[in-house]
Formats: sequence, C-alpha cells, structure tokens
Amino acid sequence: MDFNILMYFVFGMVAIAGGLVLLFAKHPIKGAMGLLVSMLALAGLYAILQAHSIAVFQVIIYAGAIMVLIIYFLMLLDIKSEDYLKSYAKLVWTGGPILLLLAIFFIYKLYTVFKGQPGALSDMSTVVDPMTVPESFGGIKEFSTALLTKYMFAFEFVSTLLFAAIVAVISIVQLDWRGRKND
Amino acid sequence: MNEISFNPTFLMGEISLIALIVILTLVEAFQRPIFAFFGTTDTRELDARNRQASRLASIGLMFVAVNYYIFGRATAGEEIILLHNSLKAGGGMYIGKLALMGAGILTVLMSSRYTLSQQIPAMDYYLLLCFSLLGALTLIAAENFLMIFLSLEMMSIPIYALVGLKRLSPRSGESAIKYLLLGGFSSGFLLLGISFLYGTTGSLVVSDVIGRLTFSTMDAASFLSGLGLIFVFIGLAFKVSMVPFHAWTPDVYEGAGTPITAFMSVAVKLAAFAVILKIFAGMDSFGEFDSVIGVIFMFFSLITVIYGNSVALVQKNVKRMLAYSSIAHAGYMGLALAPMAHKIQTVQAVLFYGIGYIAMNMLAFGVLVYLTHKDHYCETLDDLKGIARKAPGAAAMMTIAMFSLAGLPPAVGFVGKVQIFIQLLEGKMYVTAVIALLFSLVALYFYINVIVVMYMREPEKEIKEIGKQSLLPVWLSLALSVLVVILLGLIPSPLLQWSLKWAEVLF
Amino acid sequence: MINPLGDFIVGFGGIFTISVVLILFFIGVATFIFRRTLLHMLMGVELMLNAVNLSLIYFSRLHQNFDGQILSLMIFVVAACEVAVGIAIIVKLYKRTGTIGVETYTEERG
Amino acid sequence: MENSLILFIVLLPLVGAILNGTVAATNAFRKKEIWGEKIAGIIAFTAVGISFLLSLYAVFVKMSGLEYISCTPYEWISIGELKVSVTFLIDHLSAVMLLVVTGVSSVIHFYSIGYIHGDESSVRYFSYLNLFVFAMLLLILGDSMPVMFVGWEGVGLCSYLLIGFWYKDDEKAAAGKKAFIVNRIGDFGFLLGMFLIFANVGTLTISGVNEFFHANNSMTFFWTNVAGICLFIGATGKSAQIPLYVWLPDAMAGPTPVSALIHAATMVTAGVYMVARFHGLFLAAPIAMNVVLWVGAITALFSASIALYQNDIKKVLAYSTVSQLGFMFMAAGAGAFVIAIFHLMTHAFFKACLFLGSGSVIHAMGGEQDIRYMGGLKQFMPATFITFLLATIAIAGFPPLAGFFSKDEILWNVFASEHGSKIVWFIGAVAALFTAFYMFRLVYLTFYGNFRGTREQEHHLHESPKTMTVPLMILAALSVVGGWIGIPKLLSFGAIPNFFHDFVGPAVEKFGHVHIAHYSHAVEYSLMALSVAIAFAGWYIARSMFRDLKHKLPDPDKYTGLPRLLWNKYFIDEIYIKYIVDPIKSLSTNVFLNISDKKLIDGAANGSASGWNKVAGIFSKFQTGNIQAYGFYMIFGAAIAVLFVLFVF
Amino acid sequence: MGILSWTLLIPALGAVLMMFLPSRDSYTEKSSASIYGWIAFAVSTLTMIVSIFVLSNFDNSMVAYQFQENIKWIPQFGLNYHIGIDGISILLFMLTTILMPVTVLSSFKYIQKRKKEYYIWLLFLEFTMLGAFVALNLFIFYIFWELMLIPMFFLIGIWGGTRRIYATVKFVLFTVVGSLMMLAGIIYLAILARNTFGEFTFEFEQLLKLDIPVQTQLWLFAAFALAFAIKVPMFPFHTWLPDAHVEAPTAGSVILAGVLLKMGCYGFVRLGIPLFGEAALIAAPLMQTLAVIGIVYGACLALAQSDLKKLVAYSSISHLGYVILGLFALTPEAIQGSILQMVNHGISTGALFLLVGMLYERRHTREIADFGGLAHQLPVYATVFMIITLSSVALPGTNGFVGEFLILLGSFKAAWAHFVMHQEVFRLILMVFATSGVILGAYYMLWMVQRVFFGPLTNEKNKNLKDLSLREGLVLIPFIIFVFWIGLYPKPYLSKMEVSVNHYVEQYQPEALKEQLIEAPQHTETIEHKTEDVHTEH
Repeated sequence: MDFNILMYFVFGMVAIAGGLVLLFAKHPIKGAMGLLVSMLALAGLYAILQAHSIAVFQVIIYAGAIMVLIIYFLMLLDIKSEDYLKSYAKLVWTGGPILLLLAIFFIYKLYTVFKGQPGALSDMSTVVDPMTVPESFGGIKEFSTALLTKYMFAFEFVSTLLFAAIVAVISIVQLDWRGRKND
Repeated sequence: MNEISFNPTFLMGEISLIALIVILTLVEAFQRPIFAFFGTTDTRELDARNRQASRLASIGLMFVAVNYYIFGRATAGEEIILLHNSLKAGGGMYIGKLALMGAGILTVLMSSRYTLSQQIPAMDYYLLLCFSLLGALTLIAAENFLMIFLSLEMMSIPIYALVGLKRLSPRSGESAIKYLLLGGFSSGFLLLGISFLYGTTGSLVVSDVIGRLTFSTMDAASFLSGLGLIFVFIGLAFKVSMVPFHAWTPDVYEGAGTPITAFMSVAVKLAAFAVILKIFAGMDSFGEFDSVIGVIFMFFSLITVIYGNSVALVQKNVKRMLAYSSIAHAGYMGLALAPMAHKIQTVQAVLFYGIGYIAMNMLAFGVLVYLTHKDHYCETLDDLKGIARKAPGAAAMMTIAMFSLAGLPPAVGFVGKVQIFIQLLEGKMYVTAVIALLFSLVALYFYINVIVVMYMREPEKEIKEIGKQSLLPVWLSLALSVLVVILLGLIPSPLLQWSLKWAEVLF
Repeated sequence: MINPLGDFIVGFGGIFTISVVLILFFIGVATFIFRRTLLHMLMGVELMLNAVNLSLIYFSRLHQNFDGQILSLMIFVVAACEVAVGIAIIVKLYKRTGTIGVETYTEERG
Repeated sequence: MENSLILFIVLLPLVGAILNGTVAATNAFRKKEIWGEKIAGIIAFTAVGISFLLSLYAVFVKMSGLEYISCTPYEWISIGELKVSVTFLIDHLSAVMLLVVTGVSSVIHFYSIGYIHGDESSVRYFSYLNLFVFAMLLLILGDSMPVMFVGWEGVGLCSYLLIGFWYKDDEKAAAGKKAFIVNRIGDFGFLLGMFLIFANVGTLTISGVNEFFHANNSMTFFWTNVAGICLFIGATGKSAQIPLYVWLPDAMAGPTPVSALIHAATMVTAGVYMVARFHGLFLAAPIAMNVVLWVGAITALFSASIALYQNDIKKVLAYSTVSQLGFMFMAAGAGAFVIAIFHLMTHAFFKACLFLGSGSVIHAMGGEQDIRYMGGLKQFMPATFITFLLATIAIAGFPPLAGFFSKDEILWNVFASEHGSKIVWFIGAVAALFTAFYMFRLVYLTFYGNFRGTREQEHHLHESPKTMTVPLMILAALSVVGGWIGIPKLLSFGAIPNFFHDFVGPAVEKFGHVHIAHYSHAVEYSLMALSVAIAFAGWYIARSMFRDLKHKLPDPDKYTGLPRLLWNKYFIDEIYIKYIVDPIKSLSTNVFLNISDKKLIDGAANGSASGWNKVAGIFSKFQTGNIQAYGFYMIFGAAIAVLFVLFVF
Repeated sequence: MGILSWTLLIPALGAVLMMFLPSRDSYTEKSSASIYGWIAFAVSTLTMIVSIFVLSNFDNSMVAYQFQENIKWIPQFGLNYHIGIDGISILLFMLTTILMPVTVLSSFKYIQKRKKEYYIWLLFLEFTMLGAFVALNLFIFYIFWELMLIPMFFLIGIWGGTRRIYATVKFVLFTVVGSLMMLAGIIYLAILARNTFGEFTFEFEQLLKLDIPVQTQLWLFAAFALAFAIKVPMFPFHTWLPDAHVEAPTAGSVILAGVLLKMGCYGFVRLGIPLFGEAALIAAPLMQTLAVIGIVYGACLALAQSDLKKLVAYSSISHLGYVILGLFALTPEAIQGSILQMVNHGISTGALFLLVGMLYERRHTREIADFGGLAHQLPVYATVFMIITLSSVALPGTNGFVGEFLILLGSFKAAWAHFVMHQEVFRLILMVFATSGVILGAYYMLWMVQRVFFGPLTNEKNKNLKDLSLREGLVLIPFIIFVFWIGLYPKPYLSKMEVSVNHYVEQYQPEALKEQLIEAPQHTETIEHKTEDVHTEH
C-alpha cells in the first residue's frame, strides 16, 4: 500500500480521534487539544489531497490562530472543574441514541449507495480524467491566481467582514450589562 | 444577460454603503480628537454622541438610498453578472435592495430614540447595522455559493454583536450568544450542503449548480446532491426561522433591542428568502427530486405556520409574540414554494410578501420603540394596556400593523397572503391551504388581542407621558411604514411589477 | 503528470473521506449538543466547519478546480471572525455570571 | 264592478281607530286629555254606525239584482303569477256577514259608551274596537286569501288587545296572549292551506279557488282534503273548535262588550264564514267536510257539557258560544252552508244580547261574575232580565225565536244530508238539550231566587243606563225576529219565502250542491218536534233544579267524578300546559339553551379555542431557552428532512 | 366619478375628516361635546340624500347593473374597482343609508365616552357596508366584507357592555373563519377563470360564465356558504350573535341586525347561488333544513331568554332563517320575499334594538324580570314597541307579513313542485316546520311584551321612568312609517327588484322546477278567465 494512502487513513482516523477527545474529554483544555490534533490531522489530509496552501493555512490560521485564541481564553477564564464539565447535557439520553442511529444510518446509506455504483465519484467529476492531476494543482501560485482574479471580490469582501468583526468585538468588549431593576 | 467584470453603477448601493461605513468609522475614530481640539467636552457625553451618530447615520443611509435610487434606476433595465459570477445585479433586484435599504433607514430612524433610552454606544451600533445591511444587499445579489455564504455571515456577524449591544439588559448577552452559537451551527449545515453540491457539480455558481443537478436517475450523485440541497435548505431555514430551526428566534428577539429585532425580522428574512428562492424555486426543476423538496417545504412550512401561530397565542411579551408571528410568516412564505411549480409567480408572491412584511413589521416594532422610553419599557401586553389613551396615533398605527399582519384587507399583508394562496391553490394543495387559513385565524386572535389590550383594557398603572426625546425620527419611520403598508395594500400594482422583475432576476 | 493517488482518491478514498467528513461533522454536532459549556459548543462548531473544509478540499481535488479551496479559506476567516465575536461575548457573560455553563443562559424561554 | 262605496265602509272604522288611537297615546303621554271617553265613544260609534248605514245602502240598493259588487283600491302584491289585489267584494254571502258585523258592532259600540264609562283608557278602548271592526270587514270583504288573512290576523290582534285591555292584571294580559297564540296555531293551518292551494291553483282569489275545485280539480283527492283540513285548522283556531277552543273561555277576561262583539257575534264566526266561503273547495273534499262535521259535533257536545257546571256567568256563555259554533260547523260540515250562516247570524243576535246582558249584570254587581253569588236580579234590573230571557229562549231553540229555526235546520241537515250522519245528529240533539239546560240554569241562578251576594253589592244593584239597555233591547228584538227571514219552506208551507236562503243560497251553492236525502215530511216534522221537545226538556230540568234555589250551590272544589271533570273543563288546559307548553319551554331552556347552545355549539367553539390554547402552552414548553435543546431541534428537523431524502434511495 | 362612488366616498371622507378634528372630549370623562355626533349625522344624512338620488334615477325595468363604474385597480389580479347596483341590492343599499342617520341620532345619549372615535367608526362602517352592497368584483366584495369587521370590532369592544371583549373577539373570530374559507374559494375561482379565459379575473360577470364541474362547485359552495352562514347567522354557527348583540352598544346592535346580518343573505343571493348554481341546488335541501332549524331553534331559544336584547338577538336568527329558506327556494315570490324580508328585518329588529337601548338608557338593565307593567308608565314607548313587535311577529298589514308570506308561499310552491316531480315529501315537511315558526314567533314576542309591559307596575325603580323624548321619537318615526308602508303597499319595493329577480330566477332556477312551475300559470290563466266569467253581472 502506498504510504500516502496509509497516511490518508491514519490522518483520517487521527482526525476522528481528536474529535472524539473533544467530545469526551472532561477538561476543556484537553478537548481543545483534541480539536487541535484533529485540525493538524486534517491539514495532513489536505496536503495529501494536494491542497498545499490550504494545508499551510490550516496549520497557521486554524491550529495556530483560532485554537490558540480559544485555548488562551480557556486559560484566561480559569475554569474550575465544575459540574458542567464532567457530565453531559440531559439531552444526551434521548439525543445521543438518535444522533448515533442517524449517523450510522446515514453512513450505512452512503455506503450502500456508493457500493451500488462503484464509479460514482469519478462520474461525478467534471474533469476528463479525475485520476490524473497536474502536479502544480494546489500550488500556492495557482491558488493565489484564482483567489486574486476570479475571487477577488470575495477576497475584498471578506476583508470587510473582518473589519465588521473587529467593530463587533470592540463594541461588545466596551459593553457593561447592568441589571435592569425589573429584571 | 451580460457578463462583465466590473461596472460600478451596478454596485452603486453597496459602494455608497461602504463609503458611508468608512465615513462613519472615520468620524468615530477622529471624533474625540477633533472635539477635544476645539475644547468642547459636552460631546463626550453619550447622549450627545448618540444623537450625533444617529443623525449622521440616518442622513447617510438616506443618501445611500437616494444615491442608489437615482443611479440604480438606470440599472433596472438590464441584469448583468458581475465579478466572475460573484454577484448578479440590475433588473428588479433594484427594488429588493431599495426595500432592504428602506428597512435599514427605518431601523436607523427608530434607533435614534432607542439608543438614547437604552444607552447603547451609538456609533458602533450604526456601523454594525450598516455592515449587516451590506451583507443583506450582497446576499440577495450573490450569484455563487461562496458569496452567499460570505454575505450571510456578513449579515449575521454584526447582528450577533448588535443583539448583545443592549447595555441595560443582561439578557441581551444571552441572546447574543444564543444567536451566535446557533448561527454558527446552522452555518455548518449550510456549508456541508454547499460542499456536497459543489462535490456533485464541481461549481459554486448557483445557476451552474442548479443546472447541472440531475435527478433523473437516482444515483450516488443524486444522493449527495439531494443531501446537499437539504442541508442548504436547513441552513437557510434557520435564518428565516422555520420550525424546527426557529428556536432561537423568540429568545433573540426578546433579548435584542427592539430596532434590531425589527431589522432582523425583516431584512434577514427577506434576504434569506431571496436565496431560498434563487436555489429552490428556479426555472430549472429538480426533476424527480422536486416532489421531495416540495414535501419538505410543505411539511416544514406547515408546522412553522402551526407552531408559530399557536405559541404566539400564549405570549405575554409583545416582542416574543411578534417573534412567533414572524416565524409563522416565514411559514406562509415557505408554503408558496410547496407546490414546487418553478413559476415566476411563485417567486414574485414570496418577494412581494417579504417586502410587504418589511413595512408592516417595521411598523409594529416601530410603535414599540415609540412607546419605549427611559421610564417605560414597552414590551409586554400589560405595558400596552390602555395605551390608546395616551398615544392614540401610535395605537392606531399598531392597529394597522396588526391588521396587516393578520392579513385583513386592505393592508399589504392581505395582498401578500392572497398571492401565497393563489400559489397554493394553483398547486392543488387544498388541504394545506385550508390548514394554513385556519391558522391564520388563530393568528388573528393574538393580533387582535393586542388591539383589544390597547383600546379596550384599562391600564393597571398610570401611564407616564411619552417622552419627547428624539420623537421626530421615530415619527418619521412610523409615518413612512404606515404609508407603505396602506399604499401597498391599496395600490399594489407597482410593487407587483417590481417583484416580478426581481423574480426574473432570481431565476 | 500522473498522480499515484488518483485511483484511490476517486475510489474508496472518496467514500472514506466523505465518511470522515460526516463522522467529524456528527462529532461536532454531538459536542455542540451534549457538552455543557459555551466554549465546547464553540469548538463543536469549529469541528463541524473543519469537516466541511475537508469535504470541500476533497471535492476540489476531485474536480480539480480551486473553488472549494477558496471557499474553505473563506471559512477559515469567517470561523475566525465568529470565534472572535463569540469569545468576546462569552468572556463578557463569564464576567457577569462567573460561569460558562450553558444552562445558566436559559432566562429567555417560553 | 268598481264601487268605492265599499272603501268607505271599510275605512271609516280605521279612521276612527287611528283618530282615537293617536289621541289615546297622546293622552297617556301628556297625562292630560285631548278628548275623553265621550267624544271617543261618539267618534267610534259614528264611524261604525255610518259604516253600517252604508252597508245597508250597499247591500240593498247598490247590489240589488247584482250578484256582487266589488272595489279594488290597489294591487297589494304582484309577483309573477301571484297577484294579490286588495279587492273588497260584497256578494250575497259577505253581505250577510257585513250587515251582521256592522250592525252588531254599532249596537255594541253604543253599549260600550255606557259600559266603559269611567275607565281611564276608554279612548284606547274605542280605538281598538274600531280597529277590530276594520279588521273584521277586511276579513269578510277581502276577495283573496291574503287579504282575508290580513283581516283574519287583524281580528286576532284586536282580540288580543281587547282581552288584555286591562293589562295591569297579569291574568288578563296572559289571556290575551293565549288567545293570540292559539289563534296563531290556527293561522298556521290556514297559511299552509293557502300555500297548498296556491301551489296547485296558482291563484289566491277566493272565487278562483272555488272555481278550480269545482271545475277542474287537478289536485289529488288526498291533497284536496289536506288543503281543506288545513283551512279548517285555521277555522278551529278562530272559531274556537276542538282542539283550539281553549282560548275562548279565557278571553272572557276582556270587557264584556268585547266578549259580546268579538267572542260571540263576529270574530269567532269567521271560521264558519271561511268554510262557507270556500265551499267550492270543501265540497270537493268530502273527508275534510267530515272532519268539519265531526269536530263541530264533538265541540258542540263537549263544550256544552262543560258549560253545565260552570259558575262564571261569562264562562257559561263562552262555552255556550263554543258549543254554538260547533253547531255551525256541523251545518257547514253537512254541506248546509246557508244554514251555518243563518245560525251564525241568529247566534250573533242572541249571543251578543246574552253577553251584553251579562255585562249589564256584572256592571250592576260591581264586577262579580260568579252566579253563585247572584240571584233574584230580575226585580232590580227588569230590562236586562227580559232581554236576557228572550235571548235565552232563542238560544235554547224555542220556536219561533231565532235560535229555533237555525238550530232545527242544522239538525235536520245533519240528519239528512249526504255529508251528514245520524250519530252526529244525535250528538247535536244532546248538545241542544244541554244548551237549553245550562242556559236556563244561568237564568234561574242569576235572576230568580234570592240575592246571594254581599249586602254592599245588593245595595248597589241597579238597572244599567240607557246606553246599555237600548242595545240589549235591539238585540233581544233581533233574537226574536231575526229567525223569521229564514223560515224553512216546510214550516211556512211555502207561504213565506225563505228570504235568507234565497239571498245567500246562490252565493254558497254556486260551486256545488249537497244533496239532501229524501225523507218524508213526517220525518222532518217529527224531528222538528223532537228538537222543540229537547228545548223544553232542558228548560224543565233546569227549572226544577234551580227555580227556587234553597240550598247553597255546592263548592266546586268538592266535586267528584264527572262533575269534577266537567267543572275542571276535562283538564284540557292543564293537559295542554303540561304536555305541550311546558315541554316546549323546558326543551328550550334545558336542552336548546343550556345544552345545545351553551354546551355543544358554544362549548365546541370556546372549547376548541381554549383547547388549542392548551396545546399552544404545551408547544411553548419546547422553548426551554437552552441552546443545546435548540440545536437538538435543528438536528431533529434535519433528520426528518434527511429521512425524506434517504427514503427516496 | 359616479354618484354611486360618491355614496361610498362621503362617509369615508367624513370619517377621515373627523379623524383630523381636534379631540374635544377627554378620554373618559363624560362631556357634552356632541359636535362629532352632529357631524356624523350630517355626513350620513348627506349620504342618504345622495342615495335617494340613486334611487330616484334607478330604472326598475333594467336587468343590468346600473350606475356602473369600472376602473382598473390591480391589473395583475384582474381586480377592478367595479361597482354597480341592481334590483337585488338597491333595497339593502337604501336600507343602509337610511338606517345610518337614525342610528347616529340614537347614539347621542348612549355614547358618553370617546365620542370622536365612535362616530368615525360608525361612518367607516357605513362606507364598508355600502361598498359590499355595490361591489361587482368579487375581490372588492371580499375587501369590503372583511373591512366591515373592523369598525364593528371596535364598536362592540370599546363601547359595549361588561363582556364586550369576549363578545367582540368571538364575533371577529367566528366571522373570519368563514370569510377565510371564502377567500380560498374566491382565489380558486380566479384561478379557474385564468385557466379558462387566460387571465385572472374577479369580475362577477366573468366568473358567472365559468363552467365548473359539480364536484368542485360543491366544495366552493361549501366555502362560500360557510362564510355567509356564519354571517347570517344560520344554525349552528349562530352563537356569536347573541353575545355580540347583547354587548354591543345600541347603534352597533341596530347596524348589526339591520345591515350586517343581511350581508350573509346577500352573499347567498348575489354569489352563492349564481356562481355555483348546480351545487346550490344540490345543497338547497340542506340549506333549507338548516334555515328551518334556525327558525324553530332560534324561536325556542328566544323563548328561553331572560334578557331583552338576547331575546331579540335570537329572534333575528329565527327571522333570518326565513330569508335563507326563501332564497334557496328559487322562485320569484320567495326570492323577492327574502330580499324584502331582509329589509323588514332591518327595520323591525333594528327598531327593537333601538327601543331596548332606550329602555337600557333609562334603567341600565335589560333583564325582563326587572320590568313589568311599563305600559302604564311609558304609554307611547309601549305603543311603538307594540307596533314593532307586531311587525316582528309578521302580523298582516305590517312589513313583516309581506316578507314572510312571500317567502313561505314561494318556498312552498317550490317544495310542492319538487313533490310533484320526485314525490319528495321532505321539503313539504320542512315547510310545515317553517310555517310553525309563526306560532313560536308570536309566542316569545308576546310573552316578552306581556312580561315587560303588562301586569302591575311593581318595581319601584320603574315608577319614575320618562317616556320617549322628541329625539327618540324622531328616531323611531321612520321605522313606524316603513313598517306600515311596506306592510300595506309593498309595491314600490317589490317593483324595484321585480325585473332583476325575475331575470335571476330565469337563470338559476333548475330546469325541471321551471317546467313544473310554468305549467301552473297557463293553467291559472284559464281559471282567471273563468272566474271573470263567473263574476259577470246577472
């Protein structure tokens, strides 16, 4: 088996494992770590899928910036081990099985559908031969070209969005919620 | 339809709005130094700054609207696709954008009083409002899923903050976090759906995607794209608050400042519905999958109508009641899609309804804003008791709003409802239509209950005088919306034509 | 250029990827629904978005265009914005009530 | 045949009524009189009097030689084939009625002037009285069923108003209401009959209807009879026949002249008149005829038997009236319409006289009506006594007074007519016996023996004023001679023409003739003798029992057996109340109002509202405020949506 | 703008103008500022005068709608402002305009708070009612139909009695249940029209040309009939009526009984039967049955009431049962009778409500038990009450009789024709029950009169009551005039609608019935001739 394929499975499993850590770990820091692992594993998957730039961004932005932000605030808030960290919402007794069953059914259905139609994914593809791919695909140059020509507006727009988020954060941080008398 | 790279006239609304945002930011940034330079200290008081900000914002937004009204009119004739399939512009979208701007202006107008009485930091508030409006504008123009997603977030993220901006109420924060978390959650669904659609068609452009989806043979691709459509529907259904994706609505509406509630309930809803229409109601049918989509629309819209109208019955808080009513209205709009007829009239009906809904809901919330001042927080039905005595004008407007929301002639709500039922009956969905009608009867009960409370009950405690603070803008907003409600009810033809044009653009 | 993974990617790997996507997504959902802190919920959303990203990038590879990748980039940014605003609100709430347990914030109901 | 003269006959009383009515209302409003009873009485009497004179003129001058005269002021309703014009028609039948009504009315109006003296509402009284005459004239002269019906109900209204004239007394008001409602029940039949006829005949003019049934009856036998019976139900209401007679005895609550006019002489005979008027129809409906015959007979006997034990002077007369009306219906049922009308006329005379006499007695007794407390009045009020006695003799059927001729002919016709029956004849004979008995019982108890009332009453006993006695005399005279215009050929051996028969006959035999079976004259004579014997028998028994009343009359409450039954009028009123009126009331209140309206219909409406409110309350419980729950709802919704898709595959 | 539009516009403008008048009376305190009342009176009188011009220019012999105005309004829906009037609507139209000044006048004393609002709503109500009667476009009709609710809702809700809110909400909800179904029906009709003619249209005359399958017709008829039946109100949808009546202010009751209830009947005659001819024929036995149940049931309930207004309210149910009975008989007599009976009911029941209101103003109670012997104390009042009562029990000579008689006669005719055709006894039995209503009607009315006016005057409080004032007298005089005018000489009224109704019957009467009925006139004509012969002089 090709090493890449092996890694593909491994990364996939690690991503899932990381997610499970998030779901099950008692302490939020542990959970955040799990999430971080999951993200890094995903970065690996991206790399195998030839989305090199995204893989890099994943590591830098997601794992680097966002997760650090979250962990930082987790630390900042200095959350003691409290009830709500240890147990799950009461909903879990009804919601859990339903969700699990749904997921299983979902994936089972997915498999049966795709099993009945082996070449489905390659049929789906819009390129002539999806099995082949130019080496340069996913490179930073092509990616940047696409981003700054075809998706230039989106790029600009998202910058405005960031600006909006900054305003939003600032406005919230300036707030103080005083109790209303009749509350 | 032309496809050109960039033509500023077609984006005049967005551009001038961004310009306004820049101006507002600059003013906010340099305000203190400037005033300090001139040695005045008064302006640092919240009230004065609030007033200044609201004046600036409302005049600015009016300028934006006028600007777009003048320049955009030229674009109304043709429709083009801009910026590599990012946006579609021109045609009847003009009216949609104007309607959204109108909603924005009304919100800004009524906010002036509200920011004062609730001591909300005004400049941030108006900036965020403008951002959100910008998101709404691009959302209805968005031509690919990327832009849809970005605009949706652009519209939502400022609102997450705006909901939390009510300084005096701790519930405001609760609402904000509720909206944010659930909004992110729903974005997840939307994106999953988008990714599946992308996966099966290889494109993010809406028209391409819809065009390439084939459900003639139920294969794996159909399976994925079907799921994709469903998840996209869920993501958008959250925004328009259809049951059971509605649950945030009442809580957030209650906690948010009333003008924000108003804005949310109309602009977000209309924009999100525009997207739903763009994706689901287009000329290209989904083949065999149409029936599934139709059933889904019927099912969810119907339970939305039932749930919204029922729970509104037991509400004591007017804002919550209006929240449930807005849920129910989403249901009515959704019902029009249930036949999945892929007709331009369906789209027209929903758009008309949405625009009419802007006017009437703005009116209802506007009255609440009008009646809210420092000492009298007007939210519950008890607060409204006997209000017709102190504020007959406001009570009259509330009455008009309620009748319009209930769908009684000759207000705009009636014309809207008629169109919806035309769609339903043309689609031969008789039972659905009858159920929907019955529940609009239930709705009538709680709408007229408001009127009963205002006109026919005695107030429990002496009602204080309505504060004079910043009344003019609120009056202006009320007058505008009541005018629209009545005029569109009496002379709906122009709007009907415009919404038809807009519907053409959406296809 | 022949990519050695081509076969795998459009074959079983694809199904595997979609499964991973769905599993991650469901884990995210479960985290959102079952863990009782606001931050966990926020992280659950992040996991969901990550799952979507994987899906997008996989399909981007399948179709060999950049639309998916760029969308996923945009998701990064949006996620960052959301997290920023979200954490700001959470911090504010924490300062007021001293807890990030989600059950605290159920004052609005009915 | 336009003759606007008739218009005056009809409208004069109306004018009087309106004039007096307006004044009455104004008087009451201003608590000050514009004019009082004198002027009111004169106006009323003049109006009716002129009307009577005009009637005489119309009948004897204008109509001489003509079959009818008529007058159509305007068309009332005209829709498609339904053309109802207000046509007044005086033919030989209505002429008799016209004269009787206006004549007796004028007399009674005159009498009323004295009688009502001192009552604060006398103006109103005269207004009602005039209005009644107007309505009665409409009834008589109207040439189409609806116009007739206007009068028909109009007299009912006036009867209602006049019975309840002293409305401050609850019982009297109730009696008025009862009269109206029972009449309405009859009208219900009349209406149905009218509709049935119209649906088949297509016209409502009386002559048209008669002609239809006479000439080309396209109605089936069954429905013809149904129509007849329906109309007869109307007649039973108005003319107080079984089962709708109950109102008439109660109607005695009204002022006595009213009883005389309305409840003896005119209104109550409307039913008989109507049957005679529709003889074309009735002759075509033998079963209906039989019903008329039998109902009449049974009523005659039944109410006569009740009258045997009544102690109220007016009640006795009332039951007697019912009984006499029964006789008229017997005649009508036997097809002897002429005789029915003849008896109607004579009865009008003597019964009006009796009532007025009783009014005079009551007047003298200061309102006392119970004959147990009377007695020996003949020396106090001779005029009243004599007139009363004459009328009694007339009603008892002693020849040659009016009653004899008419009653005897009725019995004969019942005996001999093809529609008649021997059993009915027998019933009639028994009723006649009873009649003679109770009438003389009345006379003896009232006028003979010693006075049994209080001293105070005795002190006040006096003859009535002239305004009252003169009408009595007139009526008494008529009771005596009234029958002579209709002496049967058999009695006069053909010497004297039977004026009455000749006059009315053509009008009521136009549409068919009833065959009288041929019996030998001997049979006829012997029957006549028998009826005279019956009258004498009645008189004799009464005389022997009540001539010199030594012992006190027994207390009616102690009656047992048959007397108790008769004293309590067979408990018919009680039965009606218990089995008809009360059930309707309790059905309305308990079932319709409380159960069906409040519980079922309103309960369903309000219940669904409040029920749905409860459901909404449950719905709103879902809104827990917990974000995670909300997230779960989304998942749940998503699951449903996805399942829709998954099941496609 | 045509004269008909003016009749609509004057009250509407009056209401709008009054809105801008300064509010002189403070909100709750009693004040004598009745300037609003006089303005409203002037406006409604002006409307009446204009409407009399309409009446005087009305051509009795024309089948078509007169004074038509047709202006495009919403072309997308084929919605035109199309109004006009014909023999069927003119009487109701006139009834409305004539009743209105009277009710305004009657409110002067009754209404002591929020006068300005009150008269605004009253004028607005007039506008909507007139609009509904003249509408020739289904959509316009529906708009007016719904609009009518709003003023009534306020009139009952603000100026009503103690349970006014319950009553008014019930009124609105009940009415809207039906009208929503009607809306669905209307839309469906428009869709059918579009499928047939290619474009949406709500024009009556266009819609009449539709050829609708019977099954569909039945559904549509059910939808429309529900709306109308609730408004009439027919059994079993009547329970809102007593509540609304009892709680409404006098003027509200008068308008409600006088005009609003007629809307339902008018709906049947104008829309229900013409649009869905076959369905109406199929449903006719059912409708007639319900009508007859209504007659008897309403009368029985009236019998059980202890409140004067409730009694009158239930009597309305009974009376309107006759109207429906007549409408579905589809004979000219019955339909003319029904329309006339609508007017009659407006007059007599309207007057009864006025009278009860006047009594209420004096005594502040409506319990029958509180009264007794009033005839002595209030002779004129009692006289007027008696006259109106008699009109209500359909005494011949009053207006009530002409209507009821024609209805019963016409219905019986139809029932008989059915019997002859199909040996169907059912309708005949119905007719028997319907006719029995005259007994019950007399019973409850007269019983009430007895309890209120007759007997000894025992209650101390009743001993100081004042008789009618001049204003009250003026209010009542028109009613009395109409009672006798219509009762004695109904021809002017009947002739107004004769041509229209004949045309109507010509179109919608079932063929079989028509054949059955045509026989009769020929047949009678011969009779007529014969009777003429008989009448000749000897």
